Amino acid sequence: MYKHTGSRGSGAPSWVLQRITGLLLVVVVIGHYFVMHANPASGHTYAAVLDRMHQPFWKMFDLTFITVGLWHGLNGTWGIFRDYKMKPAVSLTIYGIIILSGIAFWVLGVNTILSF
Amino acid sequence: MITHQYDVLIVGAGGAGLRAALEIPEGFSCAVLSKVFPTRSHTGAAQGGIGAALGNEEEDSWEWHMFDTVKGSDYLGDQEAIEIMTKDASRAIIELEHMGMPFSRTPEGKIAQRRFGGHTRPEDPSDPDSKHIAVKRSCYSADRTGHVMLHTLYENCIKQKVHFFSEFYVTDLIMSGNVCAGIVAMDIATSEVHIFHAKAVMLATGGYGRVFRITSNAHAGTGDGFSLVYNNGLPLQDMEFVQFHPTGLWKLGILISEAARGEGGILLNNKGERFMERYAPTVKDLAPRDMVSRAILTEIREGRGFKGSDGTYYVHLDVSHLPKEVIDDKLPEITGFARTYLGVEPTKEPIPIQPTAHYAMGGIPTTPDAEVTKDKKNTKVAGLYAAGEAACVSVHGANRLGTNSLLDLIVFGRRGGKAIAEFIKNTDFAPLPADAAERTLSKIDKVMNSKGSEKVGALRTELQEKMMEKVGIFRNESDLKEMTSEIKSLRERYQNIAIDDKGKTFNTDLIEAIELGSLLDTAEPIIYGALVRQESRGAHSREDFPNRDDKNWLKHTLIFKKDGTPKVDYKTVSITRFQPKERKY
Amino acid sequence: MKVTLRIQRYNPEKDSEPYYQEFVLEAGDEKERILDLLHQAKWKHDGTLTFRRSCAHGVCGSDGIRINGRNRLACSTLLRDVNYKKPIVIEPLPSMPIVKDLIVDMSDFYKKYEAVKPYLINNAPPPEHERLQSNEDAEMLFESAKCILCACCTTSCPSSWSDENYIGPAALLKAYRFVFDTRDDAGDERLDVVDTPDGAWRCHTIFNCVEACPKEINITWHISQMKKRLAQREM
Amino acid sequence: MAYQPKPPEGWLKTNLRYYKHSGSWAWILHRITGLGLTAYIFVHIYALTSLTQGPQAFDNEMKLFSTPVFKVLEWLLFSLVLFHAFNGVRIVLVDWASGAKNHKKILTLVYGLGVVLFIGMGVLMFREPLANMFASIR
Ligand SMILES: Cc1cc2nc3c(=O)[nH]c(=O)nc-3n(C[C@H](O)[C@H](O)[C@H](O)COP(=O)(O)OP(=O)(O)OC[C@H]3O[C@@H](n4cnc5c(N)ncnc54)[C@H](O)[C@@H]3O)c2cc1C
Ligand code: HEM
Ligand code: SF4
Ligand code: F3S
Ligand code: FES
Repeated sequence: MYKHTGSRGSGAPSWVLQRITGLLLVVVVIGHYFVMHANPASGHTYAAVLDRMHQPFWKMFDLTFITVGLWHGLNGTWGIFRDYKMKPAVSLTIYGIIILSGIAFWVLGVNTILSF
Repeated sequence: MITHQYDVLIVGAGGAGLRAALEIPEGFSCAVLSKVFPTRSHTGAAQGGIGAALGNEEEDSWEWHMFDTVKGSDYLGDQEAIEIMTKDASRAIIELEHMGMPFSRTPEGKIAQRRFGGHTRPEDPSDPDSKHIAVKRSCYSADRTGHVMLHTLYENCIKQKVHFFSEFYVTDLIMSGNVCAGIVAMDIATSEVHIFHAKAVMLATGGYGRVFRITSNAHAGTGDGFSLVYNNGLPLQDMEFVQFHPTGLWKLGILISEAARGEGGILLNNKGERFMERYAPTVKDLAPRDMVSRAILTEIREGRGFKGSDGTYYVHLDVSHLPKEVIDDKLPEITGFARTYLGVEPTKEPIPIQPTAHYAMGGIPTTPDAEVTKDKKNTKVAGLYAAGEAACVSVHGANRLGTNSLLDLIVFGRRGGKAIAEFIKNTDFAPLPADAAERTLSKIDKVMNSKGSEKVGALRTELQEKMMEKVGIFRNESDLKEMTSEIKSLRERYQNIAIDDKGKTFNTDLIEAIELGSLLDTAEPIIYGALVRQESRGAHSREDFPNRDDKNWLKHTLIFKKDGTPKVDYKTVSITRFQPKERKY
Repeated sequence: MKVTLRIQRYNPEKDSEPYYQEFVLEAGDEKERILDLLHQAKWKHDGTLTFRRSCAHGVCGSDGIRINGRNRLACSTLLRDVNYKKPIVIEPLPSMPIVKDLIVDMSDFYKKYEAVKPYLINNAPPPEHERLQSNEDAEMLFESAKCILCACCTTSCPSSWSDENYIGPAALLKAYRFVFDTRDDAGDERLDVVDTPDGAWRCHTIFNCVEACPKEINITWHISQMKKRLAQREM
Repeated sequence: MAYQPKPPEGWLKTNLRYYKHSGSWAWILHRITGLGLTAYIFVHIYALTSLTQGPQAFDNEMKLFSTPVFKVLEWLLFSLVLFHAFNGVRIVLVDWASGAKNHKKILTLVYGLGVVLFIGMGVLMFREPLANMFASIR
């Protein structure tokens, strides 16, 4: 039975951000791919990676990737879960897992990048 | 059995019913019953437009509109009512606009208008007797005027919180002496019979197109309202006047609106001639519908039609010479029909068309306030109202002009609503007879338990085909006489009908059986009216009496059922401003 | 020409589960409507076959059903639009409660329609004449005003399959119809209704609705205009 | 009520049985690739923590990732990225521009561009083995 749920629980900000982060990611992810994987040596050897890790530009680049990528991916995932009707408890748990894992992996990644 | 009580009951959620419902003031209970969900009513099929002398595009006046309507009606329309309608038209359209109806617009942002069959103005406005030429009087919304009007009215009903009983089939009127005390209806979803007790009942049940084989009407257009009245001993007026619209899609009857000709489309025979030039030299293809339909049939009879794959005939409606923008912007829907159903590309080739049963000029006799009357002295039936195509006010007389029906709905729907609002203030509920639902219950019972051999579908097809053949565009005495005995035998066979579905849930088999009863009830007065009227007037064309006969026949017919057989009476026509003249275009 | 309809049947008074029944029917040519064939099945073979219909030419919206897996109107789908060499599968609209055979309970659909306040709200006293509106502004509404409430769109939308509370494309289209009407004053009030996770934001531009709409309305475009309006309002 | 409405079919069953056109496929693929990429980002972040454990640990790990199997997987992963990225742009165009009026054309573009870049990347990634192969043929 249809029930009108909530009023103006605006989804606008997350919807706009999902799109902006997506557009950012086009540059970031495809750029990342070309730099890291097009040439095996530049992505797969410690020296080459370390060299880039010391440059502020690439530091920023990687930080952006991690932050924006995680946010976009997890917000997208949460969006998927929201599509399926669940009991509030279940949906709260999933929301919790998403947020916690997001923070945990963000810290992990930032720690890696900033340790150089 | 469930009994409800409402101050007002409106049967039918088409344009007329919904417009009336909007007039019931707060504080009074009102319910609208409809056998289909309200927006599925057939008003939604109207395409071309709604007439009013707004004068947004060309100089116009309600008096010219009135003249056209009177002339179009072949002088059988009641001029008092026609005056009311055409005078009120502009206000009514503007009211629709204020309700939110999305109209097409002129460059200045006013409601756009276009030409339509039979709507004219004097070429020289200072001289009303000068030659009449086509005028832009039809207000429209592309070619979906009825659709947006129906939706706008329904939307306003939601806004006003009107109560709907959707998919309820009304089976009977409850008469308490000369007073209507309510109705009996069946909830289609459960087959349960409900009694609705009311102070006032309005019938706005639409037309009966499905009496004929080729029709532009919906499957739901089975004339239930006519049958309700007829079976309660009340008269039906001018039933012989059946409008055949000239341009139905060949074989299917789906309507190609007059708007196609209003925008410049022309009719062609198999010689490529624009034959309407011969039948109506001034307005040509925009002559009134009865004339164009007869012209098409005459062309076909004289061998100038096209023969189709199944042996039936058609002529061509050509819009291919019109600019593509006109076709796309102003006629998208109807050209779409040609594409979808016949596989014809109207921008390139002509559309095969044939006349199609379209509109009931006759119906339940009412006053201009939609009060149902029961005899030639216009004695009112207290508490009973009718409006829309089911009613006969009569503004359309012997032939309706395009765009005048939608206008009829909103003008007389509103007036009826207002009259009801006044009536219920000082009226109490009439007592409910104990056996109110008896007839309905026994009818349902009989159909459900019958072991007869007749099938609904077959019997209906037989009726439709015979009506088409013998009571169609051209009629004559021998055909009609034959039809009177034919209808008797069809009625007898109907008593022997049986259905497959014995369930209670959404039993459309049962509904169709009851609807067939309505079709038979409606066909009878059509046939009798056509038989008694020994003249040709408007849509009624007798081969044996080819001329109009004002001396004997400038009067309405009233047909009653008495002791099971139809009886005829007559009523005078109100003539106020325009004396009958020969009808030439 | 013989064609076979494979029709999903369900009678709540007898059956616990829907099942399929095949009808072998006689079709004149490939311009025959599916509705004509359903009628043939009902009138000549089995009177208990139940479906809604009225206008028979795609203007009333009664006969939305699923034909060979997609939502369409029985009266606007001709034989030549489907592969009639194989049995044509006829089912009720998906994800709706089945009342009987091809008839579904539409009350939820109508409730969603009513939820968006589908009527013009303008509290200013009306002028004596029509409210002026440019033809361009009027035409902005025409496509959305074509809707016949057949529910083909909403019941084809994957978002509505997984969440019955999703207001659905038809209601969103109706909201557009009034939000973008220059004569309407209730923009905010109505936008609030669709500005929820169950409202416009649940549309993932899947286009099933557009694909299904028999009136060829580009519903997704209309929803996108509304999303933009909602986003602008929020920023 | 005399009838018992049947509850709706499960959403998954309905999804599987409903007719699919290019737009529905795009949505399904976008979902799957989105989830896939999200999962991959987690793996990726975790894998790269080895960087902090010094060259030994990292190079050890990279040995695994440099095997032909993983390189091909890496390449295939790129197809997910390409589809999701370009289709993402398509969604943005649909929502923000009037892309809804041309969504099918844009989708063709998405696939076209994706295939071109995918092959391009393949050539870049495998240019050495490819060169060797061509050399041996010649
Ligand atoms: C294809 C077509 C095009 C047309 N174009 C135009 C045009 O351009 N301009 C114009 O002016 N006119 C036009 N007309 C004529 C006009 O549309 C109709 O005459 C008019 O809409 C009838 O409206 P109504 O309200 O009387 O009835 P309808 O709209 O037919 O509604 C009848 C209502 O009664 C209900 N009902 C019937 N029987 C029962 C029952 N037993 N129990 C319960 N409910 C019942 C139905 O459910 C329905 O709600 C056109 C007609 C057709 C068919
Ligand atoms: C490369 C450029 C990218 C663009 C342009 C992009 C764009 C988008 C857009 C617009 C959406 C919203 C879809 C919707 O609301 O229906 C989306 C959803 C999603 N994205 Fe991305 N994205 C990109 C990269 C990524 C990456 C790298 C990941 C993984 C980390 C990712 C994971 C997701 C997920 C899980 C969803 C949810 C899918 C859904 O709702 O069906 N995206 N993306
Ligand atoms: S938008 Fe199209 S598919 Fe949806 S209800 Fe309206 S007409 Fe039917
Ligand atoms: S199918 Fe559904 S997700 Fe949006 S584009 Fe149509 S409403
Ligand atoms: S019967 Fe009216 S839309 Fe099909």
